[in-house]
Amino acid sequence: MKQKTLGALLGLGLSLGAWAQSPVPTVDVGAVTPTATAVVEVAAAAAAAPAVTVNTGNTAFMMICAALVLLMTLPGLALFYGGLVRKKNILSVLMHCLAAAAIVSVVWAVYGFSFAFGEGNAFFGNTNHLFLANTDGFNSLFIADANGVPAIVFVMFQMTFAIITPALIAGGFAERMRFPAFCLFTLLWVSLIYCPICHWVWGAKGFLYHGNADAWAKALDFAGGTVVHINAGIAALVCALYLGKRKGFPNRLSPPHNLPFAIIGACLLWIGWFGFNAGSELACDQTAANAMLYTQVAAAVAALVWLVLDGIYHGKATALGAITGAVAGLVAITPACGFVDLKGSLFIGILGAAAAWAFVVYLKPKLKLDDTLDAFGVHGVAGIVGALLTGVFCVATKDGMSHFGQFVEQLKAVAVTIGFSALGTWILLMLVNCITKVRADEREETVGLDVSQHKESAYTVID
Amino acid sequence: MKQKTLGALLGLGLSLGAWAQSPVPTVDVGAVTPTATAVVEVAAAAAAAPAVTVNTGNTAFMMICAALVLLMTLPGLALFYGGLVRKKNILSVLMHCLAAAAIVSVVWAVYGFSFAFGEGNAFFGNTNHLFLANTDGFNSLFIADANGVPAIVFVMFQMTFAIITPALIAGGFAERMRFPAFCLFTLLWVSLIYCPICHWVWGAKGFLYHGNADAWAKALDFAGGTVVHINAGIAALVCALYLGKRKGFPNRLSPPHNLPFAIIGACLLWIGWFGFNAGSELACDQTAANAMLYTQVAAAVAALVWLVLDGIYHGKATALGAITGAVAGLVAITPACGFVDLKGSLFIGILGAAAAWAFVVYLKPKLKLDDTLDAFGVHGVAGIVGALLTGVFCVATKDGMSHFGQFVEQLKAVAVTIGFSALGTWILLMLVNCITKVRADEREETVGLDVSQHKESAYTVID
Amino acid sequence: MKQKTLGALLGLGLSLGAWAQSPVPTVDVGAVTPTATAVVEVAAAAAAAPAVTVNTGNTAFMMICAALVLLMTLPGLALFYGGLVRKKNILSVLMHCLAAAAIVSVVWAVYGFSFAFGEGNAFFGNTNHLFLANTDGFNSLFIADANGVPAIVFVMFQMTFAIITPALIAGGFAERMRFPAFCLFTLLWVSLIYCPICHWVWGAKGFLYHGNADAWAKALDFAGGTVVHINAGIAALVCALYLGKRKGFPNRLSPPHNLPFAIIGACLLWIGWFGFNAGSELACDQTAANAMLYTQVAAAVAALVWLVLDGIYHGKATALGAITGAVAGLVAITPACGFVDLKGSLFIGILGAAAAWAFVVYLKPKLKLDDTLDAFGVHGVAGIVGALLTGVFCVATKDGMSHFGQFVEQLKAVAVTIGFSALGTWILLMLVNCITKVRADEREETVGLDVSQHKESAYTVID
Amino acid sequence: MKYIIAIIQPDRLDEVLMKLEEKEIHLVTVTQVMGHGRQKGIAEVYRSHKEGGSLLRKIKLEIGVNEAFVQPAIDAILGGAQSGNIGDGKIFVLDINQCIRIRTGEKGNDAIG
Amino acid sequence: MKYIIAIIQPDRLDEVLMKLEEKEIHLVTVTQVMGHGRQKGIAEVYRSHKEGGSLLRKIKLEIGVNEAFVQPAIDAILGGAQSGNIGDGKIFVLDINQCIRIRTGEKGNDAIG
Amino acid sequence: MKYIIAIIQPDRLDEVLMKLEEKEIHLVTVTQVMGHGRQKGIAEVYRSHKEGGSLLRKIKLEIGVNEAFVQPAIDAILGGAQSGNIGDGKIFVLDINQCIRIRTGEKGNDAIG
Ligand SMILES: Nc1ncnc2c1ncn2[C@@H]1O[C@H](COP(=O)(O)OP(=O)(O)O)[C@@H](O)[C@H]1O
Ligand SMILES: Nc1ncnc2c1ncn2[C@@H]1O[C@H](COP(=O)(O)OP(=O)(O)O)[C@@H](O)[C@H]1O
Ligand SMILES: Nc1ncnc2c1ncn2[C@@H]1O[C@H](COP(=O)(O)OP(=O)(O)O)[C@@H](O)[C@H]1O
Repeated sequence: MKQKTLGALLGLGLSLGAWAQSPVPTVDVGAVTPTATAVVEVAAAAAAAPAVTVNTGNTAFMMICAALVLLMTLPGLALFYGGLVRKKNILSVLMHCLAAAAIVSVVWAVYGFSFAFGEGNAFFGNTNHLFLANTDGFNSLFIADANGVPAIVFVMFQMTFAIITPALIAGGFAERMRFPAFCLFTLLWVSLIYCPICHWVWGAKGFLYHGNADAWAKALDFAGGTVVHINAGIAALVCALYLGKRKGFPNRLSPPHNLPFAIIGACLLWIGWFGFNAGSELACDQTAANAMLYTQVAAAVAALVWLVLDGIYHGKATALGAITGAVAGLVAITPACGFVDLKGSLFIGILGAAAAWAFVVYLKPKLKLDDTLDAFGVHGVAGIVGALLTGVFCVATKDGMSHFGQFVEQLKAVAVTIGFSALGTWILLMLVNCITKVRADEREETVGLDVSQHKESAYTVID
Repeated sequence: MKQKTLGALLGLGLSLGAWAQSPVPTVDVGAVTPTATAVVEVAAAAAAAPAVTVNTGNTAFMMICAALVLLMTLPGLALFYGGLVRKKNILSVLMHCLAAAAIVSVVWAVYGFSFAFGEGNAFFGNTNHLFLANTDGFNSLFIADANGVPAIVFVMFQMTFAIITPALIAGGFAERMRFPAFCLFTLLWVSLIYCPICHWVWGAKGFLYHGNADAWAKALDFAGGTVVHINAGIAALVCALYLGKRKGFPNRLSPPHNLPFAIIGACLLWIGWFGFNAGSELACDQTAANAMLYTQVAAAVAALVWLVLDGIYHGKATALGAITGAVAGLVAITPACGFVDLKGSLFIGILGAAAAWAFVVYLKPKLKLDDTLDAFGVHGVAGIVGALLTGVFCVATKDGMSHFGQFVEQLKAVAVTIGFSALGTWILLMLVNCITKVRADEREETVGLDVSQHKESAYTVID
Repeated sequence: MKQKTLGALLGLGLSLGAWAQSPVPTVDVGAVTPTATAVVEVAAAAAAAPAVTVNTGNTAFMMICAALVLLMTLPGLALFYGGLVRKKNILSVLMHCLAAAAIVSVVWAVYGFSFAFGEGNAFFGNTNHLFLANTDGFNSLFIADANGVPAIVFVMFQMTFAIITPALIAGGFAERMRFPAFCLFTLLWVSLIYCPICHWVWGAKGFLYHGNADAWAKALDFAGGTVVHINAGIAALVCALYLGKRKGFPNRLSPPHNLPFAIIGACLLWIGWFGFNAGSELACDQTAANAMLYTQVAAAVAALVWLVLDGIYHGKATALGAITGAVAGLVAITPACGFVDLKGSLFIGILGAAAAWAFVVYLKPKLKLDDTLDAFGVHGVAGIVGALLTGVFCVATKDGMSHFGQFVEQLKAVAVTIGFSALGTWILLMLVNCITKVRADEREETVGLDVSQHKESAYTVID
Repeated sequence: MKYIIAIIQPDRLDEVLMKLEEKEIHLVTVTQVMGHGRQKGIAEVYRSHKEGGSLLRKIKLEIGVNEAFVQPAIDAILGGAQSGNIGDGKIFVLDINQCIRIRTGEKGNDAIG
Repeated sequence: MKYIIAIIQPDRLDEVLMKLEEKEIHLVTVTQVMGHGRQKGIAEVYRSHKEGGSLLRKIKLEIGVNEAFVQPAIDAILGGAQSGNIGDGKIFVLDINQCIRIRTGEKGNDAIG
Repeated sequence: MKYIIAIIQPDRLDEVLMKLEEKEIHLVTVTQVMGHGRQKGIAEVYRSHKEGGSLLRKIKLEIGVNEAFVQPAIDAILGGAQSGNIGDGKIFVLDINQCIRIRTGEKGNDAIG
């Protein structure tokens, strides 16, 4: 009898151990009662084990992923944007990324993380983690915990998301926003727009978090389609509208001053995106692996779609089109990469790129909208398409609801994000404008923001 | 008695477990015979363990390595090549890398992987993995399996190899190939040349795979000397010959338009190569570690060799020489890095660079060969040298055959690769040329491929 | 009785196992004498286990970190420096990084590692590891060992540190040193200055190594504040003084020829620094995670400090200021990142940047010192501030000495490093100058080092 | 025949070219130049190093025209480039004593247009 | 003394310089310029934004010569740059009334060569 | 009015501009050019490909001045640019027959300065 139980117990311990890769203790149950105490102690220890041990594989993976996501902003996005503006404005664009990284990093450590991921309630985080209090060792609040990843790694990983989001918005107001206004805007925006939305979608009690049993909308957002891309895309659109057109738009625009820079940037975005998407699994497992492959496939097929559409519409496949398509595909697959299969990733890549192309190349000129670097056209449009299609192509819907039901959940989350981001951004811009002028004056814009905002020129003419 | 065997069994289980980092079960051997069954069960479980568990360390390593290899192409190789051409052609070169990445990624997921790694026979893969069928979880077909690395990670890792190979060929036809022809050529070449050779050299039943007991040639190719570098180098040579010289060659050539770009590209190739070489171990172990160090040493010594030869021949050590030498060294060590020791890596680096230098700097001008970016001179020549020397410097030959015997095996694999790649590439070029003109006409070449093929200019002149 | 010991033994084994993540064997001590032998065998195996097993997570982490640190030099530092010089000198600066990487890699493998990390005595290493002898598998000499990281990975990781240090010095003599002299200087400097200091601070028996019970100064230097940054900064200062001012200094200086390059470089330095600082833990654990986060926070706050000071002093926040500040913060946190908490990292970042700013922007012009790229101003000054503040903000002092006591230990290490580096560098420069002229002559300097030293131009003017 | 050299502000180029087209003046050569003038630029700073900012980006236009087109060309340039601010630039008119169209070898007044 | 200004196609530069050397004309100043002319370039596109492509890369040569060398210079330029296609460019000849060699301070005809 | 064109070594620019300022000549247009001259550059090599190095970086100055300022301008240029080495460059003086200040439309001698 006893022996049987023993066998079972061992089998269990074994698989458990295997799963968490933590040492499996076993006890001599042959030697009966007297050791009862010892047994208990040990058993307890065993149970606790997964929680108290660092899983070096998962942790290494997450730390590298965090570095990759930071690479997306510095210098990925900086170059992707910087190469597309005029010579006289590239530094101002690079500064948008540098300053965003600097400001948000400090904000995040001081209170941002606490506001976003503090347990709090359905709408707000709390102040339990100000100055990263209660983030030593492991904290079951953050899923990473179960994977043997220290809470501080989760803080770092999420920080890189908080950095890239405001940086993305810069695409909407590039070449005409004053730097002091930018800094203030970024500070306020990340605190009052990003943190809340992040809490809603990923916070344990967030009302849009699918992991939260009593969420209002159980939306699937694997790596930040709503939190990052739709949010930033909408904010960029609002900024573009609030700031108005650049001088000479649309008749006297200049072409990108350095397309190779934009292409280098796009490539680094692509590479870094693996950290963004696969890393969002918060562990190095089958799902993370799938997410990486599907990310690659969606980016690739999206690039092809844009090339074909350019070929048909412009007569030639353009390099700028290739990278714009790839980015659109990456944006579209972001919320889906952990929930879909190969088929899904192909369709999402195709449709995301097609939608973005239709808006950017076809519709935008008619709208006379000066979204300088198409932050909305790419991140907003492809982001929305991706978020919605996640509901259509996800392999398993939440709580086995119908795909239509899931689609509706997605829709709810997207709508809330759009509404809040749009309204909030507009209010913040008005607020900032009361404190310091947001729009560069004509002379500043004419001589270029590099000289007028930073007293520097990117390149020498005479050497 | 029993006790003894038992002790042994434990010792075994222990080491086994240690080796695969899987938990080690132990059983109460105090309670004798009756539990015999239990013992068996558990032992079985123990044996099975490695196969069903993700080894997070190995998996994290392989996923990052895949990202590093993609970094080699985007933007590494793109910049290495792009910086060396004329201002008016850089975008076309960058597009070769971008389009190759996009096309091959989709091909690989749809059928390429299946053709290359499907068990099949000595010559071809099969269709078992179309659309990545049978790649969920683990698949003992792919060695990665034994290391606790999901099959899908292997698919992703190999995809990045399939991407860079056609991109490398671009060095041979840069500045004069029409883009539509390039796309078609890449599609056909990766399907009909790369996949087969990949299957021969790395497929479980490939006739050049040293791991295949009844292979025709037991050639050692750790990370792709034949599959990637010789293959691409030869194809580039054929393309250069088929397309003919550029207008104005050799008298009216322009110098590299942006050497710093080429140097950035070379540096990223160097960094990414660690993923390429160490990652080819498909696990993060002693061999992977050695491969990384030997890769570094070979690249370094090769760079020094080129600098010295340039110094002697040109009177100065050139920056372009430094990076060309480093790449030659990286190419040469690729097939060897997992099989040799420090001494071997030093010699292979030296000889690989010396051979490439002799061809590129000394021989090529005499041949009046217009291999635009020396894809053959560097990847072909150093690749062949490295592949052959692997037989000479490998620490352990296959099945303990003599080093001469191993050298012959290497020779056979190299010969087959050269023959197939050369013939196949020529045929494909003719085929493509029937469908769409391969060579840009004089006007397209004069105004530059950027404008004529993509309707874009890389840089603005007036800002 | 027995049972009690058993419980203890199990508890111990458990924690031990958890700590080293190696499988924990347990033996039936209930079943008495007969199996004694078996027990012994196994126990032995168990004890050995941690040493003989590769911890894939830690190893993967360390290998990627090594790649990241190499990325700091190639192309990070190369671009950071290269973008700041004149068009006619950029290749010479890039070559400083490329040649340093090539030369040091070979030196390190052949004898450098042995001199630096061979056990030896308090002052020198030994020759036990020439050609990497005795670095197969694991070697308890190198801490990495205990983390299941093969010794060869430690060799590779440390190699990347030895590469970047001489490359950093280039900032002091850029735009005016002859290339042959540079190569010889680098060879001698890394052998005779870097290796000894490295041995003192990190060698098991080094007289500045806090891990060495009978060290003369138990200085805390987590990731190389003294070994790398103070050392390189001082050497750069000496080089600047020895070589004298550039032609036209200070009145006819040119602005940076390509600030975007400098910014790309700074971003890659930032990313790579995670490998530098977190990797210095030699394992992927809580400390490594903290080091990464504190590195990020210090860099960010330092960038903000520089922006604010520039804003006050120059009237505008400059892009060059942002990246210079970030690098200063990264330098300052380097020795501290594994010993301090969030508060400490914030203060160190702020003070490090403030000190560097005061020297570079305010003091330097008064000194008429031509430290071309502020290698001393940034790495020297911020390095010293960081090393000293480590004693002030470290959470736990060495052997629980007072923070003042620790501060004194830090001071001693800093003083020794400064003295040895300054004296040694000066002597080497004089030595080198006897063999080959160190300073470029006026014509070489006027036409630019690219053409005069390397017979190349970085860019084409007419295309 | 006259050779008109005009230095203008970079952001006025499109305007001027448009105006010239209106006057049927299609042939212009454009060069990026730096101007040292009365207009003082914004001083630049690079760490401790200050740049005078005395050289500003300008555009130089060169137009070879027959007498009849001299005034129209000047009017077009003034029309497109005049902002009334310091830095607007200058127009210089020089004599040409021969002009050849490379394509055809034509000479003189027929060649210039 | 005459000042010859020639605008040519970029890919003709080497040819023209060679031809000038043959005529013993060694001293030339070369500038990268953009040409607005009869020749229409390929329109470029950047996402939704279309560029006229009305400015094309050209090379400008400036050569100061003595009367005796004017015709040889013109012949050399025509010889090297003429392709018969639109876009070949122009040659302008202006008068110089003084020339000084900076190195020596020499003046006039001796200084120009 | 005269149009002074000077080709000088790049590293002499600041010197020349300073000297011109001393002579109260504030208005100058600067262009980056390549010079093909007697001075032979260092031949460059790119792998197997050798570059003649026959084109060297130079700076071109253009200065429109009234007669009274011609000699001062020449002196200033010689003073700042003369090193006595091959490659120092040249000064050319051409006639201007009209000058207009775009900002104000002023003409002639008042416009030039
Ligand atoms: N006499 C001149 N010679 C050469 N270039 C001139 C001359 N006058 C003006 N320029 C060019 O025109 C630009 C504008 O000159 P500026 O003095 O600012 O214009 P304004 O005449 O409106 O005061 C100058 O930077 C210079 O490049
Ligand atoms: N009258 C002119 N003034 C200034 N530049 C001219 C003139 N005529 C031609 N050019 C230059 O020569 C280039 C070629 O002109 P284009 O009209 O194409 O040549 P073609 O005379 O063969 O028709 C133009 O782009 C322009 O830069
Ligand atoms: N006659 C000329 N026409 C055009 N450019 C000239 C002429 N003479 C000199 N230059 C320019 O001046 C530069 C210096 O010429 P070089 O012959 O080296 O000077 P030097 O007169 O001192 O021998 C040349 O590279 C060229 O750009």
